[in-house]
Amino acid sequence: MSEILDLIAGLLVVTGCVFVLAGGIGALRMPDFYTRIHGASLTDSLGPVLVLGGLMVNAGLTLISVKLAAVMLLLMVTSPTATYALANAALLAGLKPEGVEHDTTEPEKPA
Amino acid sequence: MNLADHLPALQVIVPLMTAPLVILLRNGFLAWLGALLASLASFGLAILLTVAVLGAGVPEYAMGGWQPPFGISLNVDGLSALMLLLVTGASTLGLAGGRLSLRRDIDNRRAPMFYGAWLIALAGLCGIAVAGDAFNVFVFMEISSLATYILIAAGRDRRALSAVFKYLIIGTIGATFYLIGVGFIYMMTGTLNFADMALRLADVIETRPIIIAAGFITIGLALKAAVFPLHIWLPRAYTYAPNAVTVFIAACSTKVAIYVLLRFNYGVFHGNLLAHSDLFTVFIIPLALSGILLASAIAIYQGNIKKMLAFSSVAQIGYIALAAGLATHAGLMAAQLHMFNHALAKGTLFLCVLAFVLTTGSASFSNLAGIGRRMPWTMAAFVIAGLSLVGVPGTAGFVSKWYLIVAVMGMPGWGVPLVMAIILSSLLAVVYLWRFVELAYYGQPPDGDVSRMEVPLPLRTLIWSAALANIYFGLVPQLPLALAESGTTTLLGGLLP
Amino acid sequence: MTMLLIGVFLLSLLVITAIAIVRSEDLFSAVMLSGIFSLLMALNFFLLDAADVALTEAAVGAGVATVLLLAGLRLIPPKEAPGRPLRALSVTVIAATALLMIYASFGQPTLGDPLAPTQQHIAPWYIEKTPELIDIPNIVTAVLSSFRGYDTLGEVFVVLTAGIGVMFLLGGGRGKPFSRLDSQAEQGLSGHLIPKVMARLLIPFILLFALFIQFHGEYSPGGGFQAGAIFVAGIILYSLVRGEGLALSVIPPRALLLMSAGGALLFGSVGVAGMLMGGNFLEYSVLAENPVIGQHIGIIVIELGVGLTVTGVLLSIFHAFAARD
Amino acid sequence: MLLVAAIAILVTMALALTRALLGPSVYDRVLAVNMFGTKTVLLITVMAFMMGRTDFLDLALAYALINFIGVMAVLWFVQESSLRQQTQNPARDDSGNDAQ
Amino acid sequence: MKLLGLFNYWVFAVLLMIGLYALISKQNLVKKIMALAIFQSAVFLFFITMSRVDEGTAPIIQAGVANQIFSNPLPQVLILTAIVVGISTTALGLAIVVRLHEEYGTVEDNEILAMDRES
Repeated sequence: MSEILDLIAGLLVVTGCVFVLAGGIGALRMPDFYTRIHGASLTDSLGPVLVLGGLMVNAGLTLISVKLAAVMLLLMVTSPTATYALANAALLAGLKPEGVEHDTTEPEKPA
Repeated sequence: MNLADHLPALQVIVPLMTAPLVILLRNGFLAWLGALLASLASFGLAILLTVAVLGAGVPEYAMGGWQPPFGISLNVDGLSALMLLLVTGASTLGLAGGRLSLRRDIDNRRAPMFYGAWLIALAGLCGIAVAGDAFNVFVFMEISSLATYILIAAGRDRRALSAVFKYLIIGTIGATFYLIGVGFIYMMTGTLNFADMALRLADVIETRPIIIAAGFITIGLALKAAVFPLHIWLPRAYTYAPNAVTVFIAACSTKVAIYVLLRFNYGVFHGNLLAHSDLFTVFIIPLALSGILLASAIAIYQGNIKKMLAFSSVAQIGYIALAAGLATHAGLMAAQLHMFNHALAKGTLFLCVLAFVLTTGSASFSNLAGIGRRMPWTMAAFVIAGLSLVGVPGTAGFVSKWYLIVAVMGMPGWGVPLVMAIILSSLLAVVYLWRFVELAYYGQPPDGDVSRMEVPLPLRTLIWSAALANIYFGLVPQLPLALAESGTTTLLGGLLP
Repeated sequence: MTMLLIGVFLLSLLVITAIAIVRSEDLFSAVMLSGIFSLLMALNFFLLDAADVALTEAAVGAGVATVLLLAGLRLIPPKEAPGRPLRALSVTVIAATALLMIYASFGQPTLGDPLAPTQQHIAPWYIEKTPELIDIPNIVTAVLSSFRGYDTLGEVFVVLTAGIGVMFLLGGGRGKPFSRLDSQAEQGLSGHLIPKVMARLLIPFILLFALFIQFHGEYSPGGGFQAGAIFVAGIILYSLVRGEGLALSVIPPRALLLMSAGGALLFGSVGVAGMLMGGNFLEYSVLAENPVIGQHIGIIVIELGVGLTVTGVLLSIFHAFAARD
Repeated sequence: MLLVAAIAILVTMALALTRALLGPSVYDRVLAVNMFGTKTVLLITVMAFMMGRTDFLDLALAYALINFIGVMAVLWFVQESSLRQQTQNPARDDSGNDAQ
Repeated sequence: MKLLGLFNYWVFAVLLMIGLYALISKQNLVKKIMALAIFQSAVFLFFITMSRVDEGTAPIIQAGVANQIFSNPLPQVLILTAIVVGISTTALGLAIVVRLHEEYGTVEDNEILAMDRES
């Protein structure tokens, strides 16, 4: 039984890590702000949930799990809110998505 | 509860605890009165402590009942008592004499904040003087520095703000350097208590971190003390601060940094670091000498009396550093006496300047021409304090100059050139003071008006008592001598071979 | 070993961030990077087994300092003027000092050396005696509020002084600068529905959490200062989404001043009480029949004082900046 | 398992930091800071498990809260400063773009 | 291993000097304040590095766990105080910068200096 739980926990954590990494790569490699926020925000919700879920499975039904659940809940609430507000602010301030005004190129690399 | 046992703690907590009460007041006059009473009370406590030090001595005070080195201790010896007298005296002088001037500088609404900051600065400086713990010194150094920034920023001129920003940056760098030095010592000894540190340093002496620590502490505190060439923040800060604030900080804030430097270099390092006294001497004496000469020379070219006196302060700090750098008994005596006497003279001078500005409205030379004829009493006091600054026999300044020359003569090989330098710089002091005195007595007032316009009698009395103190301590220097003797004994105490 | 390598990686990121802060010409970016810098610093503290410090650094550096810098940045030009060329002398001096310090480091005990003097003297006494003399699990809190309570008193007064200074300089707390509170610009984020709803959901939770940190500080990382900072963060969130005026009507400036001064006085009066009851200043053991109980009482009360002062001062400072135009 | 997670999070942090350094717009930086904050919370959790001090999960909670408030403050600042710029010179509205 | 054990101290030295360099060379006053924060953070790192001990854990006694080794609480206490001092200095400095901007209309050190010289 405990091996199965460990396996599930490991699987959840590793899957979560894949999402987390994907989000990081997305935020770095995507061509403009809106695609970047798309890449970062979705994985920012799923990745932590999976990782924390894996840790909860690992910890079993204890106070630790309750705390982990609180962290998870908080992240699930705050992360999308922040993303929404950020995208909204960017749009209101007049930041245009790439390709609307000009063609898709890599953002210029600073020195 | 026996009050006498708690004197060291009360010295700090009386002004500290009055400050939150003062900021809650809504009336500028009441806030001033509260601050003055607290300041007077701590002056009284300082006198009681001095009496105790000269008598049976003051036992170590363990904060929270935890014995050092686990808890924080307060230690009071002759040197601390000297500093406490200076700090509380200058604060009382500034507050008592500054009422009229401060009422102009600070509007009634913000006055409680100002006086609260004043008391916190006072408590911070007292806290440094009694602290027996290296980190505690840092905390109280920051308390007094932050409060001093507020006091200076209260100046009416907008240049006060740019001056205080520079002071804030340099002061924080200095304090952080000090903290790094304390960190290195802690790393090698595991303790923060001064006495314990001195004992445990013996095992790890001459290791690289300790040498680095000595460097950081010396530079950090030299920044705070405005030892030449790290003085760049001082002249502007003194010049643009409110006049009453200048009376307070010019007399004591840099001295407290020198006090900590002495504590470290003699109480902690000396006798441990074998080559330390030589290193210290070689490092500090050229700086001190160039400071004395250059700052005195620069003072000659100032067109603002406050700025002139500020540069003179840089030069005087040079004297103190020079005397302390000699690392001899006579040198330390001279350094402590000069701290006391210079604070007395500078406090009086700035108090006179406060009176001048109160009646004429500006501290520039052009505006003060002929002031000697319009304010003869104040100007006479100014001349007395000026003579003390130069070191004329019969004044307090002479005593410390005399000790300084005796100490310098004891230096093999260096004696004569150093004495020449001291005499030269005293002549420079005569020159820059004479420039002002001449202008004050023979200059033509800007509007041609030569009628009398003295400041009110209470302020005049205060100025004159300060001026007479300069003469009194010149003729009867027993008190500062006894304190300096006691301080020197603890500084060198037993650690010198 | 793993932890050591993670530490090395985090520290390298820290250095890169520091260089980026110095190089960036846009002050806003520099503030953002400062936030990252603080988070990295806090992670390092956590890794170095300093949970209390990690919590404080996160609450202060990433939270309060960022908000303060932003509130200040709002009032000044956001760009740095093009810098002058580097001065060779200062660069040389600084590089030489860094090399000297690295050279000196070879005489130092390495990270985690159990034989280092710091681990041999004094610290073992605290660790050994805390359960017996003070009897609380968090040794950091024990040292902070009892063994070195005098330093903490000083710390409270440093905070109070900063508050006095900002109120003195910006005239905050009373009168004029608060007159513009109803204007459009001060309405904060109230135009955004989702953040507003979410913030209103979270604020009670944040305030409760702050109270938990305040009163659980003897058992877990935390204490008055951290609690105050988190409490302030909650109120700041409120004033961000609801506008300055409403937040101020919740806690008027005069009350903030009373809190700031009252907290410091509370701390001091515990010390004086120790004196009146026959002990030394800040000696809590004499506050009750049983010295350990006395210590508990003293620690709880002074932590409360710290929390009050920190909350009052940080809020006053934030309002003084935010209400300025 | 925990080690893998820690390494993945550390790499992601480095990537987010790179984004914060590159910019180019203000919003990219805010995005990076937000990401960085979330990853910090995760890393604290994972490290608490690695050290065996799961009682420090409170810290993760505090970090999550502070991160949220930080992002909100940033948005408030951005909004307010763009509002200011618009009232000062209504012609410009590319205030968000500060490509280096 | 020995070298890695000193890495923290090197980072401390480098951060300290980055901060000091920025303090000297940067003209913008807000930048100076940020540099001051970096400068102070370096010292925090220095002290906390001293507090760690191998096989140790944070100095909070866990119920029911015996024979724990704790890291040194004293530097942590000192740094808690120092962090508070740091934020206080930042706040006060920032308030001065805001007032300077109101009085001079700029926050560049050299421009303020030039205006001071004129008056």
